[in-house]
Amino acid sequence: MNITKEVIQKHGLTIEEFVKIKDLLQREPNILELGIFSAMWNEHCSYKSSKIHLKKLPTKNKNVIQGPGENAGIIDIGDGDAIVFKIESHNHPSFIEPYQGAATGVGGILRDVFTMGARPIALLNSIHFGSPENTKTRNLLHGVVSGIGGYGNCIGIPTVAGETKFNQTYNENILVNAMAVGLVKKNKIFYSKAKGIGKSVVYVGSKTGRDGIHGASMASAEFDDDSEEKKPTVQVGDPFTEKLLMEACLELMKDKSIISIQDMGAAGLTSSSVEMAFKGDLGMEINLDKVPCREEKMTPYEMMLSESQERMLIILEDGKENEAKKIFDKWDLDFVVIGKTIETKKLKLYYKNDIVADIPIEALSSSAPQYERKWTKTELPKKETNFKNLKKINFKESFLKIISSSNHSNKNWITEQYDQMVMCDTIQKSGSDAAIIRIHKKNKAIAVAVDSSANYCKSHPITGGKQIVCENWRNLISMGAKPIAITNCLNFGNPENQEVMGQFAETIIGIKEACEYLDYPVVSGNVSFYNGTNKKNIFPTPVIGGVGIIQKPEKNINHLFKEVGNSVLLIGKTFGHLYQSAFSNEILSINEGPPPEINLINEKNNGEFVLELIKQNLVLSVHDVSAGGTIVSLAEMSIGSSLGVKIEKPKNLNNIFEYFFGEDQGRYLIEIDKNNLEKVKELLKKNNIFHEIIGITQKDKFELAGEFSIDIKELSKINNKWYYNY
Amino acid sequence: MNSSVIVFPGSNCDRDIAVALEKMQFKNKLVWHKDTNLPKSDLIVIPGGFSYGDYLRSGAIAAKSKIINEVIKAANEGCLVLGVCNGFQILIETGLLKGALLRNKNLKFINKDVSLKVNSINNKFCKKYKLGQIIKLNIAHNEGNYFTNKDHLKELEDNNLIAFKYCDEKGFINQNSNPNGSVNNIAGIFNKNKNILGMMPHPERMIEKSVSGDDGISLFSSLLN
Amino acid sequence: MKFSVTVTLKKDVLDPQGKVVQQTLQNMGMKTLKDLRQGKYFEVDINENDEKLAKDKVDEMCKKLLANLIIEDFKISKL
Amino acid sequence: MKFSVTVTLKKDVLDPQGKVVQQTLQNMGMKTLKDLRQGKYFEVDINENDEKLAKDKVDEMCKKLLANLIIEDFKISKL
Ligand SMILES: Nc1ncnc2c1ncn2[C@@H]1O[C@H](COP(=O)(O)OP(=O)(O)O)[C@@H](O)[C@H]1O
Ligand SMILES: [Mg+2]
Repeated sequence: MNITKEVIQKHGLTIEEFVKIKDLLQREPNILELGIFSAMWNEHCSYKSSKIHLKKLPTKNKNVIQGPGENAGIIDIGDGDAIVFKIESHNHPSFIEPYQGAATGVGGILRDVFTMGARPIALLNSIHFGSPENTKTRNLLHGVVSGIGGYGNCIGIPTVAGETKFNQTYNENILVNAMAVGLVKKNKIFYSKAKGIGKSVVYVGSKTGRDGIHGASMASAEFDDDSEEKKPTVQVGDPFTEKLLMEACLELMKDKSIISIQDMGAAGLTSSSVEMAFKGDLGMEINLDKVPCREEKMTPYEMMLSESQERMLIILEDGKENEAKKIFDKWDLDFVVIGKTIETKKLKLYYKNDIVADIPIEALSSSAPQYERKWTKTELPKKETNFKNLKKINFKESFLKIISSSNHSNKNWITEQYDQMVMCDTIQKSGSDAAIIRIHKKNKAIAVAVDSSANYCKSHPITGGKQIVCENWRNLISMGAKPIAITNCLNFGNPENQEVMGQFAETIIGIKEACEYLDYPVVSGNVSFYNGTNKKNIFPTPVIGGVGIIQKPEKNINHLFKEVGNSVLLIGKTFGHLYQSAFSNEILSINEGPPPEINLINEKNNGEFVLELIKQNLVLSVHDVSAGGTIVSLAEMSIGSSLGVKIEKPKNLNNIFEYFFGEDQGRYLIEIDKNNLEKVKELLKKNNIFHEIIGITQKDKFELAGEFSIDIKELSKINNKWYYNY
Repeated sequence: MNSSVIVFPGSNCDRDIAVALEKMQFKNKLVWHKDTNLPKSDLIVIPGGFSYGDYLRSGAIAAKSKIINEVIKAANEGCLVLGVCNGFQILIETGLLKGALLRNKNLKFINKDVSLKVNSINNKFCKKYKLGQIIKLNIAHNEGNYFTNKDHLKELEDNNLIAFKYCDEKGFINQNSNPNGSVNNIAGIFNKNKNILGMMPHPERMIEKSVSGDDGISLFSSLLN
Repeated sequence: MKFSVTVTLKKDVLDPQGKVVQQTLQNMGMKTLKDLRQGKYFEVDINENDEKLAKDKVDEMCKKLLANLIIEDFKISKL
Repeated sequence: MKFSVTVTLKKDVLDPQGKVVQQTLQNMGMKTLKDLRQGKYFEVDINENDEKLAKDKVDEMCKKLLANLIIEDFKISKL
């Protein structure tokens, strides 16, 4: 096959990149080699536009065992246990085929976690759809939710937390990010770095088909009007086979026969073999005749670029082949030695006794292009709207409209489609600020949550970046967990656009500042660029997934009110910031102005104080204040607990909308037992923590004194109906 | 008491139910589906999950496995057999229990805590419950919509062969308290001899008050002697 | 030799899936849709020269696995 | 007017269900079984007198709901 300009373009490579390939090879590549380069050099595998920015993120603290650079990050949780976790995007495939796209997204992230020797114990997801009025949205929502559930439920790992948002910016490009969390013994962690020459390279799992040929390149190209044509590349997930693969791998890992192991994710056999060889500073030889194929007459090109799911590559210690094969036979899975490690640092592929590709490993990895793309700053938007004069707006109606809107409605419709209880260690299912998963057979737990806020990030990326880290941190604190580390999925538009690149660079600056201040490092993550269509980019949407430790899970608290007659305190100062708020968006249809400011000092003080109160058993329930403001958070504490609250307007209140809908950061609502109130007040004073007593819990009624009162059952109905009616 | 939990490829509540049995002092063994010998057991449990991916019909393929012949033999000799969720579906496919488990009426997977009314206590499985007691267990299934013909339904009702019915918190049994469309709100049934129980809700998920609830304990403790 | 097999629920067995699909279609504006039942379809390729023998084999597959005769009927056609 | 609709996975698309069913049948002793693919089947009854019009309606149903054209093909026949 002739390598024309068109062929090069179809492979997502620029002419300059092609020239570089020829330089590195000192000759023209053949089409197989070109395919391999295109897979390794695309944005998804090479991080060519993002690397220089990602390097800025803090990646260490005293709990971190493994930061970015492996299949997933790892933190120490004591007692010889460690938690492995990572988040990854499957945006483009999910837009094309929502069920399979979302399902294979879950499958992929699970492999990243069990590859490291961990048994997955929880799944999370962050999903973003276009506006509900968009005709595609309903199908996409249904497909994605059942795909996520279909995979997780079948394999038997509880899906315990997530977030679902609607915004017109995702009309033509939805976001599906999946996060997996696993548990491993600290001394039983497996890595992808190859070691030793002449070791067997083994292919295990499903057979290779023509699935998703060039999926990784697809994930790095914008949609355009003929994205229809790209459709056949969608992969079909087989959670049943993944379950077998997971059990077989974990069984093999009990023994000492694995040198290194790597899942075949994006760019399949190509990226897994190159990554293992590159990390081990050696080469690899593969005999493609041996690759188990599902279809007849598959070409080397197809085998190397197939993205068939549920496959792994393993490098074995000498002489362990038979023992290992027995385990895979038991689970009815393919197990084939397809090659070996070699001293020459090359990827050498053989097919029908010919050498069909011969590429220096470095050319595919460390020599891949890296770009310092141009970017522009986003100025802090001015405060133009005047929110002082809202006389015509009815407070109660606005409040009810917000809690019955797509974005703020109860998500039961979704979470009931996920098995949240399998494995029997789910102490807190989704619905609270974070989920709590017990460490099996131990009196210890972790809290996990994912967060994003695209409106804030769009308005001002540095502040937005800080804000999501803080919000995620707050969510873990609210469950009584000490936040340890995060993973992040950075969903952005086209990086060749300077404004988008600027959003990316500045979001990272924001994330970095917050992570450093809170000692909350990044241990893994994923970048998804080219989200958008025909030059219209999505709002910058970084998603943060956090993990925290709970030492004594039996004292567990959540956001639900516990008793009648208790005081509810608002911790943190309210300024009444309405720009970019749910109120401004949903009620006034105003999307301008800056996001709420982040004050890291207050954030940390308030959070640590709340955590201390929880530790000392002085609070009954905790909820952070986020989108929708205080009134929405209070409503959430009522709904589900069936306990109401009588909210008192603070003295000197001049704008009820600003006070109750304002989205100022660093705030928590806490319920204090009557008998502990004095003690808590003293502590607040001693620690100089700003607070107000905002209400008293009561039976049945959710009430704002002097404004309105509504029955909890009624409120709950209003909050529940959106999904069921959509 | 000796118990055996049968593990099929795709079972995923095997560990959960083993933990529950061990907690209740059963001497439990996990039995791999390719085994042809069943250890001597007083109780055989077929756990929940997605045996063979639930492909074709849930439970259909597991019902053709080698070990199932041993289970059928033991069951016919009077051994106690408990099938939970996918285990219930498998028991139906083997013919040990009659009827069918169709797709949930809303065609969606449903995971939630449900209220159940204990409908029959004159048997080895439920004797520690009170008749009419309302308990809370967790369901998690796609195909739990129990269906059977009129004659069999009558037989089930007349002979006290319905173990649990879905109800609301106050105990009312009606369409609103029926999560999946099951005929007569049936959540679990016995065979004629009452040595086999198939049920969609998961008792093993409710054995600890501090985690999720403990209404499942009485089922296991009933079996103990 | 190739056969197609269709497996359908017996008339008196409720078909929740078909019912929901029918409702969805009707909600989408297909007013003339009277009834819809959902079943399964298999394409079976079998190494056998004798048609009668082959068909018998497929029949056996249906009875032993593909269909649950308590609630389902099946039909085999040569392709 | 009644039609049957079969929906099958496109040729190169993985059919995890069919694969497991095929293996099971082979394990059960059906040695001559070469290949098995699983699909969906619908029986559609439609209130329409004109066959062409009726078929067009069914075609529309397939495209809009019954089949996922990205991974599946469908076929309509009059019953
Ligand atoms: N936004 C990010 N922040 C930190 N680390 C990242 C980020 N994106 C990717 N990484 C890290 O880069 C490495 C390669 O990522 P990726 O190619 O997505 O992994 P995989 O090959 O497992 O899919 C991983 O270790 C990942 O954790
Ligand atoms: Mg990986």
